[in-house]
Amino acid sequence: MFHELYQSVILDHYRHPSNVGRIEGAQQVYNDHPSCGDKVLLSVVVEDGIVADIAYEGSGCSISQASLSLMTEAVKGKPLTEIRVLYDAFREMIRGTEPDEQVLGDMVALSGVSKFAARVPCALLSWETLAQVLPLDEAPSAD
Amino acid sequence: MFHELYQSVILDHYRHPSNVGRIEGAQQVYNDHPSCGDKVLLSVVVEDGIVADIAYEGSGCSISQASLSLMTEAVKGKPLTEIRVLYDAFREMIRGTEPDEQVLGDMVALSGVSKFAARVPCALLSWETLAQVLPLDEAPSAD
Amino acid sequence: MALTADQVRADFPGLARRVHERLLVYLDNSATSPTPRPVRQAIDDFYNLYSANVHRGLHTLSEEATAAFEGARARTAAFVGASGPEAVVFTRGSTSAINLVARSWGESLGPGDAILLSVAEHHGNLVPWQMLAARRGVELRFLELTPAGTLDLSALERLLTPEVKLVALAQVSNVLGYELPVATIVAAARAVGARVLLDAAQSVGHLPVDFGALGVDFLAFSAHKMCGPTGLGCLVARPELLEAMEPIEGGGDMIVHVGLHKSTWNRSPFKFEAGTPPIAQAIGLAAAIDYLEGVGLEWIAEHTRDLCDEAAARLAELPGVRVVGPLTGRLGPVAFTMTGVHPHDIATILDGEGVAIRAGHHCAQPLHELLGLESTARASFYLTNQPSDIDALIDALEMVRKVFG
Amino acid sequence: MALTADQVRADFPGLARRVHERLLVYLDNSATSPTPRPVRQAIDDFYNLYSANVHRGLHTLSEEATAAFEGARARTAAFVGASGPEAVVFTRGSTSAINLVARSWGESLGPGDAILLSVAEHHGNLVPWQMLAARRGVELRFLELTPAGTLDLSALERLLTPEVKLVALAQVSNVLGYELPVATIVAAARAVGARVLLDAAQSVGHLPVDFGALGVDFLAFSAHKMCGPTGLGCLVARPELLEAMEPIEGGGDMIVHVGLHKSTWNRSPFKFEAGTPPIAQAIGLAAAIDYLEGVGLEWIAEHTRDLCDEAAARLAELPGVRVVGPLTGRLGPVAFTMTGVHPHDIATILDGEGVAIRAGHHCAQPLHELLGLESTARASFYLTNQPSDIDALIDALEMVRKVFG
Ligand SMILES: Cc1ncc(COP(=O)(O)O)c(C=O)c1O
Ligand SMILES: Cc1ncc(COP(=O)(O)O)c(C=O)c1O
Repeated sequence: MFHELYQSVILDHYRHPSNVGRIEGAQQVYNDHPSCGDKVLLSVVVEDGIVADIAYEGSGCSISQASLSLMTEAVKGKPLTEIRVLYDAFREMIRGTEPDEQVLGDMVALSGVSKFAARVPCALLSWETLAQVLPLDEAPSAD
Repeated sequence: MFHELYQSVILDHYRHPSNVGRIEGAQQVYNDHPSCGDKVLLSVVVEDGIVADIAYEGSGCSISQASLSLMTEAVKGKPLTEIRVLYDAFREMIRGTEPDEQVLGDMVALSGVSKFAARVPCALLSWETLAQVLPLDEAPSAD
Repeated sequence: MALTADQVRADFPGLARRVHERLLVYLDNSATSPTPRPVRQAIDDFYNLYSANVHRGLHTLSEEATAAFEGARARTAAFVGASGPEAVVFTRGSTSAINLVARSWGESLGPGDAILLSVAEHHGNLVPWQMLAARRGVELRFLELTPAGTLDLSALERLLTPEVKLVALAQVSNVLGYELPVATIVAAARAVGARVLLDAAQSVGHLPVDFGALGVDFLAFSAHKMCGPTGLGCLVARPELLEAMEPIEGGGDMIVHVGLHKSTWNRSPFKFEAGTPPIAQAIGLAAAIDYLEGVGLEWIAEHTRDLCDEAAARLAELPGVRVVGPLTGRLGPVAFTMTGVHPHDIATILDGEGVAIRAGHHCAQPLHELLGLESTARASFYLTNQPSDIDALIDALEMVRKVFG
Repeated sequence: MALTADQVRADFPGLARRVHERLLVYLDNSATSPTPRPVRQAIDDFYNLYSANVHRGLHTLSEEATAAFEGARARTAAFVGASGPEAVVFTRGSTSAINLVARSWGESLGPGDAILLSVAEHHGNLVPWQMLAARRGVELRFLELTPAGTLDLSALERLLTPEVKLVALAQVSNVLGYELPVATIVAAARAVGARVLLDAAQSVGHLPVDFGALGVDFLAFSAHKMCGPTGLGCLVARPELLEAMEPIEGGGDMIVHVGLHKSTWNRSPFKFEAGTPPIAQAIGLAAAIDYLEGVGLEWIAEHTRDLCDEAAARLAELPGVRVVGPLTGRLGPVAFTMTGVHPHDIATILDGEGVAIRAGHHCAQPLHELLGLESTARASFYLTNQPSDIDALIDALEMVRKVFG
């Protein structure tokens, strides 16, 4: 069954999410979208500029939850510099730019969201929360 | 110069009003229409059920002032029972009923007001004020 | 003359539009109703032919506007069985009307006083009282729900002590859809001397409502939920209560005399309507009332109840679907959930099929938390709906099940 | 491209109507402006095609309504040079916008603080401050008039002491028609740390207004005075001031989380917009802004100023007629009196000739008392007026003279 928004990748991640849980001793941040009730508690372990471990506990719609699952898969083990590229590419895609599957991988399944204005915040919740832990919005430092 | 509302009788009374003044020792009542600024201080002397004397100090538009002049002329020297008849007839006329000149005399000059909803209160100010002094709204008592 | 939904729908040409290449099936009436042609025409005539300010105007356009505006007030008063136009205050909406009571009448309350609400109230009939409680130290009490999802009135006697100065309840719940037994509430409130405010946002224009006969003290409703325009609501109140209340906003029209330092207030309802009022909107409301009376309030209520009964029954039969609130006796909204599918996903997929429903907490967060739900899906029915809309809803939900497996 | 009033008038077909068998000459624009076709169309399209509630809606109609409504906010922000949509709060009107500042921001003031107004303020920019003064013990101070009928700024230094926390003035007086030298006021206010509120009811949509460039803190205006719908106004404010202000009304949309007893507030501007907002009205305002920009704000201001100059000059030449306020430099309203004829009588006779003017105190009672006048007659001009309207006014006034001898 094909649906512009509900790609099977999204439904798979919604039904069988990756990286669910809470990491003791990790940096943790809570975020929610009160108007729709989506919630997340994100745990992130950064070692030597690399996201060594990441997990989340969340509740909400398929889009927000699949996005959390996909995002955590995508950033786990990656250095900050690469994550910044993903972050920018993801936001570009959600804004409606044709996505680069080479860069975004499975996350392109979320590209349909750009046509559903009301669901855009759902798709962004994951990355928005990550940006509260990692300095994704800052220009990369010189070193 | 003919105008549906501004009959010459009205303009005459506006320019040369009757019964202007204040009667010391008389019953006095102040009334106004704040939204348009019409004001009146009415003095009434009742003796043996007859309006023995009446006068007013007022300011406002031609309709309100002419109506005061006409009303005071009409009720002066009249018994309360007759004034009630005038009062009812005047209000009927202002509501749009064809007036009876036999009853209302010069006051029929104000009949045009019924077609100018915004000016109806101006025409009624005089009688409304008189009704605050005399029991015009009550059913006549049996005696 | 048995009216059909088809005949009614002819007055709403916009409803025949398409959405995602599907015929629109509008099932979000509890949020905002569609607007029939005569209402649009009345609004447009004002803007085109006699766009003028009201009161104190001595020219023809202003007199026409004043007559239409004040006529709309009288029309509204008659429609809801108020004593007269002096009982009708025009506000921005139901929410604003309730806030007006809370901020003006409510200021007479203080510590030791209580207000009785229910856990199912719309935020518009809850947050104003929370703000009053915070300001004046008033206690808030709450009626709870029966397992069937209506108000549990068995607690009424316990909760409705003489401390309670006001009972404020929705006449029709915008989630659970139940109709409040107003007579029972009013009798109980009277017994302890409490005032009654009816949040009639979902009831006026949906069933016959008679302020006088109900015996309540305040009634609040919104024009946009009863085929009228946005930007307008009404507070209907006993005139003696309005007279005793202080105005909240100052400005033109609400005054008698203005000095540089002190002013005196006009009589109500004008005292509560500072500034240029919502003229076109009031005129649109009067046209909506004419329209609804033309269709017939009894017909509308019956028609809506029938659709809700059928929708609830058919929804309850779908695997994994749970109707939230009673299965019968609903007037308008039918809320539901579907196992394994978030209500937002239901709404998005339904939209793809042309079926417009709402998903969320419907401005009733406490109710949803109490039910252990983050949100629900809600299909809501009104005079333009027809049985085939329920078919479309059920078909689309089967599509949801296919997508989500 | 030199636009003519004729071309503009084609967009207002209703103005071509007759009144008492005469062609209508509408000279009551300061009270409410006429509404051009594109604004009527935008409003009607909403009601017909996407009559739906905004925010949180997941279906197409609601998304369209939300996009149009929030788009209107952004359009409004851009039009008045605000920092962005977050600076624009939709209210019922100018009066409501000013009351919001008085009731929220104003609560931080107390004894020892002062507010500087002028004797020429509209009740909508006076009574809210009187109510605040009564609540909080704040002092009200007043700028007076020069003999020419503009604000006497020579007293500014004396009145504008550090006690003054707010200067609240009309940008264009609705009686005297003068334009406030905003830059002078803002500089003086800044020097003592006072905030500036501009009552722009008669200026936004009448001349180019740039909130940011003017450097004021609050700006209030009404849609119905700028070719837009009734029932809508705007408070434009510095976002940091809005963020610090407490909401006045509680309900849906203004909250983040609602519990039974406690709730948390949404960010501004939503914090100040409890309940369903004036959706169709905001959409109508955006259409009005598009329309006015299409005509050109510079053209409108120039056109209006020219008409006022000519009208004032010709009125002043009539025997017994006195123009109230300056003879030149007016933008919109031209107030006057006529010896021996009450302004209400002038207005009634003019109406008989098809000429719509206003008579009364124009919601500026203190000004009229100060001038020793109970009321004035007021002809007010805007984009649809043309020089022949002044001829009609003058002819009709000659008729008044004939009637009253
Ligand atoms: C200068 C001024 N301020 C405030 C107002 C009040 O506007 P509204 O009645 O639309 O609230 C007006 C309208 O007459 C005005 O002219
Ligand atoms: C029961 C109830 N009360 C109050 C309201 C608030 O109405 P408005 O948003 O028009 O002010 C609503 C609207 O959703 C409602 O359903």
